[in-house]
Amino acid sequence: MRYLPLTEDDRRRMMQAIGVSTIEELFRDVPKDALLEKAVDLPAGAGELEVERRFRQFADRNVSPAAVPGFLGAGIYRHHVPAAVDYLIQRGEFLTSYTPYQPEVSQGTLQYLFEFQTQVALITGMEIANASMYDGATACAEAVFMAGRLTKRDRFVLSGGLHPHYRDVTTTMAHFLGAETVTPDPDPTGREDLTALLDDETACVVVQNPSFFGHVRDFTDLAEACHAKGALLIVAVTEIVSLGALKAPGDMGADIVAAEGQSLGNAASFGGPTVGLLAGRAAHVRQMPGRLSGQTVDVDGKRGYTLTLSTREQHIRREKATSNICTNSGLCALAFTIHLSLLGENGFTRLARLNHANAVTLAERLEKLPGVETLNETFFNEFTVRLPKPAAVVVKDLAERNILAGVPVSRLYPTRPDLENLLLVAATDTNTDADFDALCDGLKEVLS
Amino acid sequence: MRYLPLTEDDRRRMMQAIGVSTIEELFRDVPKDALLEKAVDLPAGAGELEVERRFRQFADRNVSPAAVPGFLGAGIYRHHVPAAVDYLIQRGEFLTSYTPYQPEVSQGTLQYLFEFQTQVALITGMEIANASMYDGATACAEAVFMAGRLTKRDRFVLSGGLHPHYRDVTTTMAHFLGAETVTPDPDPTGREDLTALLDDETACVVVQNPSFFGHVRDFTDLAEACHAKGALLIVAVTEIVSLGALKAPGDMGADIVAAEGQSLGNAASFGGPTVGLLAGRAAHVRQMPGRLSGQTVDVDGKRGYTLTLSTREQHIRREKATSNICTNSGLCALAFTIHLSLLGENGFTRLARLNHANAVTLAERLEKLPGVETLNETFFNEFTVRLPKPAAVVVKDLAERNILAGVPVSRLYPTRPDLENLLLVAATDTNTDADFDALCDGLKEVLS
Amino acid sequence: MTNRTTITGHRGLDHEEPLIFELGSPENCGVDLPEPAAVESRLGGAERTTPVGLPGLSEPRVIRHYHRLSRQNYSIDGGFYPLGSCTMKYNPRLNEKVARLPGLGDIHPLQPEETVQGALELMHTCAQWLIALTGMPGIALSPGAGAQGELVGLMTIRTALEDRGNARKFVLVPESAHGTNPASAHACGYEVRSIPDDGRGRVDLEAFTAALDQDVAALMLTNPNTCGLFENDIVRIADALHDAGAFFYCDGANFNALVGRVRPGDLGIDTMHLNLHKTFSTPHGGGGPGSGPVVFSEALAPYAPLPAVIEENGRFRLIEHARDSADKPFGRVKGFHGQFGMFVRALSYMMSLGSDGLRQVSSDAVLNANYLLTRLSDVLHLPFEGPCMHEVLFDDRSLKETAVTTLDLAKALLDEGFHPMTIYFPLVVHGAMLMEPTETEGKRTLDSFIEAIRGLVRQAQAGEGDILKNAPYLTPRRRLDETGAARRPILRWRPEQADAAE
Amino acid sequence: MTNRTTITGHRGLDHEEPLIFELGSPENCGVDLPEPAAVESRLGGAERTTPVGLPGLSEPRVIRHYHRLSRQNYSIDGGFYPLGSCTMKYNPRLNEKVARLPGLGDIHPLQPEETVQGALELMHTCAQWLIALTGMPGIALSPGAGAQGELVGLMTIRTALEDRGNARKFVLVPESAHGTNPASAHACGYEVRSIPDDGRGRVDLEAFTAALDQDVAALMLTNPNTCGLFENDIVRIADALHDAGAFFYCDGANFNALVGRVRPGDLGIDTMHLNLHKTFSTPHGGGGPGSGPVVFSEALAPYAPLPAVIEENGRFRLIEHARDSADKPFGRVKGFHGQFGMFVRALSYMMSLGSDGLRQVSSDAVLNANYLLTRLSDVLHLPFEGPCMHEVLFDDRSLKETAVTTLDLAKALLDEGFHPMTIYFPLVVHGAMLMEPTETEGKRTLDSFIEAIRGLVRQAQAGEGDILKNAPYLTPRRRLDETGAARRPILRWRPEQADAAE
Ligand SMILES: Cc1ncc(COP(=O)(O)O)c(C=O)c1O
Ligand SMILES: Cc1ncc(COP(=O)(O)O)c(C=O)c1O
Repeated sequence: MRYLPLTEDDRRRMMQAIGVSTIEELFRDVPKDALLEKAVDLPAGAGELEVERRFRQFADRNVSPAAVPGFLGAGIYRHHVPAAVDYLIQRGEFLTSYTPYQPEVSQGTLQYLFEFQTQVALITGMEIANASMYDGATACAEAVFMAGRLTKRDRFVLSGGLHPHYRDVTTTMAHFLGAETVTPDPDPTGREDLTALLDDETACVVVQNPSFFGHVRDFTDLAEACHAKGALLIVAVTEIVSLGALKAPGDMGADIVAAEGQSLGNAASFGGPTVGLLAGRAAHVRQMPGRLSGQTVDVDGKRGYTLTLSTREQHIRREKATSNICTNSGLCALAFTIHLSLLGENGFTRLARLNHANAVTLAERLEKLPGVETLNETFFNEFTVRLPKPAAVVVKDLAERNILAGVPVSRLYPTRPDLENLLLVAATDTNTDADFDALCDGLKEVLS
Repeated sequence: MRYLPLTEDDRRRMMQAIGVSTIEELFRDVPKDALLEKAVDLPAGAGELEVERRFRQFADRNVSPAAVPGFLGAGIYRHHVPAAVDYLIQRGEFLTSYTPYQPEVSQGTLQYLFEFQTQVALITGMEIANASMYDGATACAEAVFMAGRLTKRDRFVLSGGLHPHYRDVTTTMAHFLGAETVTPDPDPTGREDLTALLDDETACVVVQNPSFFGHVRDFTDLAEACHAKGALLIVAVTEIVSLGALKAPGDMGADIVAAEGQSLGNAASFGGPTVGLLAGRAAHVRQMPGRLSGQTVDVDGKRGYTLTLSTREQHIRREKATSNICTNSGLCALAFTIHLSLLGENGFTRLARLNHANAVTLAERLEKLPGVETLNETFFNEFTVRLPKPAAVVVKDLAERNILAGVPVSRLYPTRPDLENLLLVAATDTNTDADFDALCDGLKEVLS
Repeated sequence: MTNRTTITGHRGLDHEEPLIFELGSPENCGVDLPEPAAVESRLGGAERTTPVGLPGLSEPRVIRHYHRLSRQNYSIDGGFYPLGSCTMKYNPRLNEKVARLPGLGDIHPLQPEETVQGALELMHTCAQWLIALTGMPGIALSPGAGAQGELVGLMTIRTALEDRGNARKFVLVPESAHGTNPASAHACGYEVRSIPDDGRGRVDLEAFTAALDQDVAALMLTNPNTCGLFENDIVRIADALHDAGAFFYCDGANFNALVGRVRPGDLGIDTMHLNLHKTFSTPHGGGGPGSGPVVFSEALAPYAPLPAVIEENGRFRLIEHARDSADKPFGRVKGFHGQFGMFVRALSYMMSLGSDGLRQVSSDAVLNANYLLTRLSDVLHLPFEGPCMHEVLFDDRSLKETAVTTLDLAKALLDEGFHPMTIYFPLVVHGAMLMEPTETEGKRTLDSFIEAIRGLVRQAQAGEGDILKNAPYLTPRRRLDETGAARRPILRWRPEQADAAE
Repeated sequence: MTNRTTITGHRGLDHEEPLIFELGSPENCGVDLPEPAAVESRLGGAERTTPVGLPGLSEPRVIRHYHRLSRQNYSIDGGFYPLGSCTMKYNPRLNEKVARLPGLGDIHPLQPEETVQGALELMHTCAQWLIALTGMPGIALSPGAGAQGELVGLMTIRTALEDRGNARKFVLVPESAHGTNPASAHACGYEVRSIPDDGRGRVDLEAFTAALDQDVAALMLTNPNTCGLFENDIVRIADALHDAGAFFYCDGANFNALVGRVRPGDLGIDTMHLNLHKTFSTPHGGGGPGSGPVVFSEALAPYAPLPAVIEENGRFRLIEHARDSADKPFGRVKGFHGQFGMFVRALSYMMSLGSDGLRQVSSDAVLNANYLLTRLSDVLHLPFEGPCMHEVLFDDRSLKETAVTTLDLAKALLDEGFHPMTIYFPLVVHGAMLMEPTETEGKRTLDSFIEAIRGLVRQAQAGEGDILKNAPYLTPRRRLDETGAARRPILRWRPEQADAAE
């Protein structure tokens, strides 16, 4: 077996050294009848070629968005990731290292996390950021509980424009903590006003920008309203590239930013793994969950980095920790930070403009199609259109024509007939005019 | 431009330091009218995504042998290469280093070359091997000239069973050196006898095993005949995997082995780059071309490796060098040696048996088809079949059915009507029973 | 004369590497993007008007930056990494390859179901393997890592209890448990009752029985536990829990000791998470991403969270909403469908090894750990008698007479080219050293590690402890001022700071 | 205290790594292959009957072995690599990616033409770019590297001359030429006449004219030459050659100085090779593979070797045999169709940069070299006045009064984290140091290199030369006994040796 270096001879000699004559003797603490005498009833091992063939079969039964015009978003976006990223993250020193608990031999990881934290703080306009969460949805939930700890309140207002998964995860987790979540109905036109839901018990209000339906807003007023009530404003961002073109949440007065970082450096990968971003105010750092890499010096006085403030964390604080998170998204954070280092100021802002320009181009074309109506006055690279038929049907018809037309809102809100005809359409840097032609032509066909 | 780190500001400051105000001043030695004022008339630069799209277009206009049943060989073979190989050879420390001229910071390259040399010596049954040549064909030519220098003769006998490219390259190069090459007609039945062509002027006889037509032979007698005439026996090997199942050339009395190493670790890559292997007797080392890594110690007494015996080479000996070769096939040699390290004794011999078993299975099936005749009594993983029609036509018809049936001998011998109906068919570890079914069914169809 | 100082600060192949912020210039850019079409902005006045402040670097400089950083890391690829409780086994490259196949790496989670039948089948197949290996009928694939798996296990328990009418109040957690256990209990709204060990490194049955009342929702037990020992009273424990109407949560971080040999379902366990990044070889990646699927007994399976994959007449369906479920899912804990990329890798690993191979995995892992136990127990003190399972726990008693601590020994191992074992965990012994060799290390490596430990202990005992106390010397950085880091946290680069640092 | 010795011999992240032969055991295997079907052997009695003697290693151990070896290498990715004449520029990862696309990386060279139209188009496109950049109408893509390109150039010349009736006897080669030039001339059946330089680092025109007679087949001239200087009499030289009925071969190894700015075809050159692994960014790979396409003037193009790719009505054809060629190809020099994988990479590089970008390449390469020239010429002696082109040549005069040599300075640079420049080449100056920074290095890197050189020269001149003479100290190995290696060559591992070494 190619992964197992012990030879039969090694095993014999080692058992001899230990003083046993069978492996079973080492399992003597296992109840006899629980010790399987034979291998579990599963297929035998296979060589690389055979395994690879099997996975190619799996892959061949999927439609790869690389191969067809695609307009899916709703929290996961297809951007071009430079080849350098995937090479670098596969270097064994990054891929096969553990959490940097021994900083003397983990400066590589610790330094990139420090750089990552700085980049996340910069693009969100916040003071500090942590070293990653599982994903945007869990980052959102953690942000909410962080706000709860900071305000010592447990009423959470979650915008209807928040991604349904983010809402569900937050509500689910809040339920077990006995907290109250207020979840106004989604308003696909983006005119939701949350100030009315603020009260003196409110820990925080969570909005998403751009919203699930694509609307872009300046939440400065809402931030002020929150602060007036002693509540915090949490801004969720599912499309991090938008921050290259939009006012940063920090500049709107956000207290915490919870975001999905997949768009930079990371493939869609059927939705996971991705990387959750969490940024906030320096004063709140002791209530922030997750790992933090901090700058320090070694005994020779050389600058170096180490995990720090771990008294917030479960391995020190146990049940009093800020979160139970342990393993997070190190390698996805690495992909994120490499991609953003490649982009730099110019690339990041241009990438955002390119996405916006492509989306505007597509929106303008779709707006011209009979029966198709855009609901968005504002958007970044994704918007909502109303179709004359259920969007799921249209998407299915177009999939048969090898077009991945977008995400039907009903996929996430199956119980809301009023949203049934709505389709979320995203356009990114990877879309071409030919893609737009295909979508427009396809739509015309299936709608006629 | 993503590959260029100098900013406009850097350029300005550097020009200032140098004391020029335009770049053109630095080109002052170039004749005025040869200095282009504008960029050459070629497309403008492009981003990664655009370039990648273009290459996908190129790729899409080819039939990938990964996607269809394929039986091509004739010097390039498709074997499964473990994923570890391609990862390791892409590590920057291997990929982006130069020839190890500074051994203190090149021990990685030097040690794997030393290991490579040992492996090549072991599998060929020879005493020593060099650190690689361009490919099998040029290795063959270099082996011939090495024999010429060793024997101080310049008459070279090249078997008709030698791969036509190896013959052509050797003959072409020999021509410019004023040497005589004797090239008997190819005998697709593998019954060629070369002893008659030996004379006292003969520097060497070159045979291939398995031959171009697939025949396997024991050349011990021929070696003795050569040695009796003061000539050397050179054995060429185009399918290095065969050495896992066949008697090593060294054990047959070969003096030099020239081989193509592509089969281990290296993709087909439309025929290049690959890796030429050259092995021989220790006593002949000073006439051997190409680089050699040798063991030594450093000033602290630690074992280390360095390029050695470079007085054979062009950068020291100039026109008196054993060859003009400089850059060779380092990275392909690395892929080769990693693959062989993974295989080890058991894997290498089993891989060979697997190839042979697959080829025998296929041959037995083809032999049952009406009108199809195998010419080989012996073979390793490739053999010659006689079809009732020109092989090129059959291959073309099968290609239209998405089967890459093999190599028509006429592709390499277009002027030989007697060979027109012959097809070379190879089966390797990558072929499945389904492939065999496809080929047999396809053949039945196109031959009926 | 290797204490030679250099002009550049670099040392041969070891380069000092500044932060990207110190290297970059706003002008530089490592990507070439087309000029965006001129369109009328639809950003509605929320445009960014200030620079982000990101440094720009050319592609070559970016490659060099991360190349150099990577070289400052220890890794499994580079050497022995016997971190107890972490299962630092070899991460096959084949897994990385298949995870990147077009049609697997690039598919969108919200594509129409008909366009992702292969992905759903893959998830289903992965689930079936895990179910077969654990002997437990239900599964939730979605948790992001082990800790989230724990939470999901507890949430499921809580939901089942609520369904019965009483969520109860306490979760029992042994003192030796990983910190995530109590933290997860807390995040699930439970209070923790700590259970001491019995002096043999196992749960104190008496204390356990005493703590087990009608307010107890569950016990969270790691098995083999974090002392590397199999809880040999496990069936009794399970029975007691069930008799008390409580559930049995098993922390499956140590499943590498059991895979292919023991099915937790046969031990009376109700729910358990699996760390795919431990037992199933998906890479740790410097701290994630992981993946923590949770398996369930019949009793709990109906309450498992969404999403779920089911097969219906050869077609695979993704259940994303409660209304499409035949069961009573408690909700959702993660965006989309879980760590799909890790399912790909774990399944590739399982298929490569197959049922025989996986059984050999646990055998060899346990053999390797016991070999360390045998060869080291004369120089390091074994707090609990063996045999151990896949990891062996020592304490610092043999260093007591010396000035050397567990930490010093760990740091000295860094100089010797080894990553240290886990130290100071579990908390139940003094100066804990928890060594988990895994099955992907050969005897030669173990022998060399053993020699190093023996030599270092000898040095410590021979009064040469200073070498250990000042170690490491040979690493990219020496001991770091962690207290200073925490006292005055610097968590990001700032332009001012750079000036100050000059 | 970094001269600390360790028990294992490893030093932190730097592992001592034995040979695979010392690590492996015959039992181990890093691949799992199915059992071959039982068939009747057709090997006809030539079966292998003795073991090969290969060591077996598990996959994890193989990964670790090469991982560790790699870490003992210097590389462009890791640092500045100013090897003159080698053009160690950044190797884009995009090139590696596209070269591995299914349909490019895996196609077989003898597939039917209709199934490889994309590959042929790619080769044709690559050829067209090279033709446009050199201004020369003919091309042979097949040579395996630069040296083979030289040989092909000369063979083409010889064939053309033979076609005229007289192959002639001599090839003129400047003393500063790379060793491959005379070696190639010899391999083409010519004798070499050496031409000295004129004291300005260029060909001595008088000596050249004197050597140029009716027996001369060609001049091989590197331009810019190996002193980093443009041969400013090049047009006169070309004319003289043509007047004498000889041809002008240009060694294009230094084309990085000219690309996009000067077309060799405009200078009267008849044939020139291009090193795709230099100017066109394909990786050097520790010594290859390279690729050395050759371009030709009208006069020589018909004699170029096979194969060739042509376009006919949008279809691409591969000419593999003389009978299919409209011209008079002299034969074949390499198996199949050349280094296809390198054409992919080079074309990806050219398309990425485009015509403007390529022009910027030569500008920046020349600017960087002149910056080094300016900033170093007060501490190192410049044998020939500048401006230089893409590389700058110093000699060792400024070290004369010290005990330090060019070699010592080079070795000391290793400690400083730099790869040294090319040393002792070209042969025309004493203690040559040839520095080629390339365009993919930024000013900051150059400044740091400059400071290191300045500091080291200062040390040498301040009588601290021992530090340099004993350098390097900080590399995986210190100076190696090369004389011993050549005197008693050990070129392979042998079992006996291992025993002896214990
Ligand atoms: C025993 C134990 N339980 C739980 C965990 C948490 O798992 P994860 O890091 O995947 O969240 C760990 C991880 O180190 C562990 O060792
Ligand atoms: C000037 C010059 N000519 C020719 C060559 C030979 O090229 P290659 O190594 O590609 O054979 C080199 C390579 O170093 C060179 O520098």
